[in-house]
Amino acid sequence: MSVQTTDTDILILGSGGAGLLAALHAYKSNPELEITIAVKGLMGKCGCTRMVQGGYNVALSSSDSVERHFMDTIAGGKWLPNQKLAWKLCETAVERVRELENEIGCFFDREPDGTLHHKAFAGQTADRTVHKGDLTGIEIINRLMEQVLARPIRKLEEHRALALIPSADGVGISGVLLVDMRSGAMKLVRAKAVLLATGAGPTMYKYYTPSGEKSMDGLSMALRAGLPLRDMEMVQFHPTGLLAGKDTRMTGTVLEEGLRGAGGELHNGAGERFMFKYDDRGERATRDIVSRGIYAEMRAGNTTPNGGVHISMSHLGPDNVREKFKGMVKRCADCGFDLAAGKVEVVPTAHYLMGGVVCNTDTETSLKGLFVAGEDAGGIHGANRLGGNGVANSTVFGGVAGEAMAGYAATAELLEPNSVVLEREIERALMPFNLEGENVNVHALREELMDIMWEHVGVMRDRIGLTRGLERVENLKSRLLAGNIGVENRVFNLTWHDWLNLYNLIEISLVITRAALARENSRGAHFREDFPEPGSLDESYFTQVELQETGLEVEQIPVEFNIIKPGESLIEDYTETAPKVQRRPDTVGA
Amino acid sequence: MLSIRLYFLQRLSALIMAPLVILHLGVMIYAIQGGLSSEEILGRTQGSLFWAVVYGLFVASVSVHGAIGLRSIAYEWGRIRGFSLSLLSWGFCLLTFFLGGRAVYAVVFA
Amino acid sequence: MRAKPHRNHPLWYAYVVHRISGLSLAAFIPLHLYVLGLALERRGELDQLLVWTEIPVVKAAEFGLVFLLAVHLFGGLRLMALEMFQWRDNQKTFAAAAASAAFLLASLFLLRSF
Amino acid sequence: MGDRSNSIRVKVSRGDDRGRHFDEFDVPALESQTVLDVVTWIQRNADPSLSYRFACRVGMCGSCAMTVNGKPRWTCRTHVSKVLQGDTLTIEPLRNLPVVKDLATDMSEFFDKWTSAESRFVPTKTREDAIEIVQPATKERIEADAAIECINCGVCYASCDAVELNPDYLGPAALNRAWTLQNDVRDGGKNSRLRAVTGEGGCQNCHSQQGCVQHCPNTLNPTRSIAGLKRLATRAVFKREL
Ligand SMILES: Cc1cc2nc3c(=O)[nH]c(=O)nc-3n(C[C@H](O)[C@H](O)[C@H](O)COP(=O)(O)OP(=O)(O)OC[C@H]3O[C@@H](n4cnc5c(N)ncnc54)[C@H](O)[C@@H]3O)c2cc1C
Ligand code: HEM
Ligand code: SF4
Ligand code: F3S
Ligand code: FES
Repeated sequence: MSVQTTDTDILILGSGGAGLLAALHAYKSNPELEITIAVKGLMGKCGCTRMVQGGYNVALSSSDSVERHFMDTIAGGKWLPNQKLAWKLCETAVERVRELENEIGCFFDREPDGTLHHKAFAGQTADRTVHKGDLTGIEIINRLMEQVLARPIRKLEEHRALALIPSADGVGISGVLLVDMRSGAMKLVRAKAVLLATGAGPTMYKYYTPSGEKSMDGLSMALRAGLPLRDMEMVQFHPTGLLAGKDTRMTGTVLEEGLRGAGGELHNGAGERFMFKYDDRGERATRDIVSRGIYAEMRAGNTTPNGGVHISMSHLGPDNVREKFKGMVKRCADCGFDLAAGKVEVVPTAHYLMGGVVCNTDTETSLKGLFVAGEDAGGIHGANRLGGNGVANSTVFGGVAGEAMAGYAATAELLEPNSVVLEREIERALMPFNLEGENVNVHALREELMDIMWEHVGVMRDRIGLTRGLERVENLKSRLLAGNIGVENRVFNLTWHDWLNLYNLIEISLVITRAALARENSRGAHFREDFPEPGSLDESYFTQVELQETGLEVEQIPVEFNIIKPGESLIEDYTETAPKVQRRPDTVGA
Repeated sequence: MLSIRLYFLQRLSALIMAPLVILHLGVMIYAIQGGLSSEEILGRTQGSLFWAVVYGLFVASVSVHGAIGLRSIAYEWGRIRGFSLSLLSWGFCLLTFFLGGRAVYAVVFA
Repeated sequence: MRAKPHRNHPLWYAYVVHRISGLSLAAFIPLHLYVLGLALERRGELDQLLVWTEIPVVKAAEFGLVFLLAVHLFGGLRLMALEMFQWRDNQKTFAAAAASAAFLLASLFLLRSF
Repeated sequence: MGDRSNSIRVKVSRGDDRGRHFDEFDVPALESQTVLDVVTWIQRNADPSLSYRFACRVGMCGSCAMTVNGKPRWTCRTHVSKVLQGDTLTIEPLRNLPVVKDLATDMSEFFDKWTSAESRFVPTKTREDAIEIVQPATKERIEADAAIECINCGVCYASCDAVELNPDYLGPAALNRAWTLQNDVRDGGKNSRLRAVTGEGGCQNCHSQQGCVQHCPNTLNPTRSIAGLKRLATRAVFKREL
């Protein structure tokens, strides 16, 4: 198999917040270096950073501090975060937001007096979420994209990364195997430093919020390259995803959290308002609790026609709702739903993966020359991510990675690729054309995976279900490999990419399931019905999964409390559960 | 195809023409009653500095304005580019200016 | 005539009307000036031409020309107002008003000419 | 659409700029169904070789724009019932851009023009500085905000005759973005940007057709922004700065 080979100094995979900031920082650190961004879609127009609605957490308001942001992040993460990473996140976010405003041009919303507006976000003890209306992500990513387009940075759009190729001697990374999706040609881009910033994305669930092209590619590539993944059982569900049947891509997309904050009610199939059965705060309880409440109703069969529950806003006055939630009402209306006056079916939806590749505070991984940032990186959020910490994470560590890579690439050499791995990966990528057997229906298998993960590895878990899930996913994998896709032309062949997506999703689903089986307690996003207690905080551990000769190996590694220990606090009077902040209902975001 | 200066000139000439055209149309509506004759037209205009200025300004503006307008249309609808495009607009401009100048001379001074 | 769907909205028609009227005026005005210029040498010929203006078909054509001039004038003023002043959201109303005013003016011209 | 029949006739444009034709499909009609879902259904169930582009699926990324029954639209947020004519749907790639394959266009020139309009922020401060005080009620901020939420979907670009007929014309989206920057009190690139947007393909090439306003899915108003640029340009010509 022939591959076209090109060389570059720094290769960045993905153009979300992490990828674009990395490019800008690398360029600023050393404009002499050749920087290449390869991305699965169009530059800046794919991935989840664009989809950020709520906003960006940063300790800039007078009532806030980096210490407080840090405490909230640790408490929210149920003591599992890597504290050094969490600290770096909170500390650097301050500089990063100033950079985004002052240098990149993001124009965040202001208070009437002209200072930045900070809104309240669930689970936080200060108002710290900076935003641009409820389309913060569009503002951030468009401004970043403009800056990147204006610089001599090489773009490989609609180039999908297929595999990380280690060097022949195994000491570091030599480059990345990519496919040019428009022509179907295989390309090897050799690079001194490579950034993995493909944004994970738990799209193997029946309902999911992330951008449709994301499919855990980065984590799957990292796994195959032998890198350890941590906290993989931690999948965050958002309680109110739109439910409109399995045949529409709208299903799973987020209805913003503010709807519940403003007094939106959740009703089950019988029209009963059920959330008070599960929590005193009713619909205003935290994401995980509301998700579990809804899930419990669904499992009990108290469902609406499509199998979810209803969110109802009309009692607040349709005109009032229309005015307050203009964007949401319009979005629903475009798709045929009346949010203001009617009821809309909702369901918990997979939103964010806390787990990811193990890295240090300079974004270095265990493979020399490979860096990781954004949702692909693990350890920053522990068991739960605070709303607003996602985009902070990708932009903060993207920038850090850019500088680190520029430093590294200045002295590093290009390495010879391991040709065995290269051949194997090319062969793997071409399997959907070459496998013998009946045509496989990739989509039917994807739906089956989504059902399995939702049923067995979803909002609530137990040993029996997880074990069953594991078997079923493994079985699914063998069926995926039992035939080809029946399309030969490789040019812009979405079905081929659906196959590759599914392959990666299956691999990571297995990892998630294994990690979930290994954690026999309930923390944050991970809830085990057979082990509902959180376990001793002092003996907190995180899970780490690695692919070895023998298959997936799961380890439990004690969390290092190198900044604070459970029971301690960096600030006075800190209560772990957020006090009931008096917040204006319209300022609670997604 | 259209430089910002040409754009500016087109708007400027339009602004100059607007009141002139309104005036002209007004007079025409008033004068047309019972048909037009050269006597009538010339009676009004002959030797009048006012009409000389009105028509003079109009002629100057319309030759510029029309030339720029044709330039856009020729470029976009006629796919005419480069030298031919300039030739066309200059041609229109000079021709109109010449014919207009002659007409003003005829109706005012001759 | 129906435009392609993406063009089928009032302001696109306003644009085409402005363009066609401008184009027609650009064709007619030099001719018009030429005729007036005849007054210089051959007064008689001008009168002969002016006699033409009594024929109904020619009157209708004149109506057309006045309409073109008026519609281009008002449309042009609309465009320049749009470009120069604070934005107003009722653009379609303005375009309709410009067209109606032009039609009125031209009709007045036609009525007076009988 | 009370009595919609239970299937839709869909004509889909296939091929690229070297040759295009229509393929026809019968797609089951569903209650919740966007145009993107129709395209997806075809790729999943009828013809796995169909190419198209999407990402966010909720109107944020602007990847999914296509021509639907002749009009440019974001397909992920266009409910079929809104565009159905009889029981047919004709789906083509976005106009005014080269076609990569089937329904996917090459948007490079759209973004190249964005860049050549200098539609990017030029800093006057650094990350070391405090964040600029900008009162939300000021005229400039209101003006900038009005045009800022563009998702660069290219729908306006596809609807504009000036774009179609004038290869240099920067187009509504790039100019709309430039206008937000001319109103951004923090920006330091205004002079140079004004030159960029009044160059060969500049704002003066817009004939205020307003197809862009008509079709922008985010209800933005590029005509208004372009008019603002023309105003700035006119002033600059007056002052002999241009
Ligand atoms: C609907 C929604 C709302 C959210 N709201 C908030 C919020 O309010 N606040 C907050 O803090 N966080 C929020 N998040 C989370 C946040 O958006 C993400 O955590 C963050 O943006 C991730 O950034 P990233 O750069 O790591 O990944 P992304 O922005 O997802 O970018 C990943 C990039 O990698 C590319 N890619 C993927 N696979 C490949 C491959 N194989 N080859 C090449 N390129 C590839 C993708 O196309 C994309 O360009 C939200 C997420 C969603 C989905
Ligand atoms: C009476 C006052 C007039 C006004 C206010 C006026 C106004 C305008 C304006 C604003 C435009 C620019 C349109 C655009 O760029 O989209 C224009 C274009 C044009 N005008 Fe006029 N105009 C007037 C008279 C005339 C006359 C007398 C002629 C005849 C030569 C003329 C011919 C044109 C042409 C050919 C165009 C180009 C049309 C296009 O590009 O679509 N105009 N006019
Ligand atoms: S202005 Fe509107 S139509 Fe044009 S690219 Fe932006 S969002 Fe799309
Ligand atoms: S459609 Fe085109 S002509 Fe101008 S008003 Fe919009 S850019
Ligand atoms: S898929 Fe993102 S706008 Fe339609």
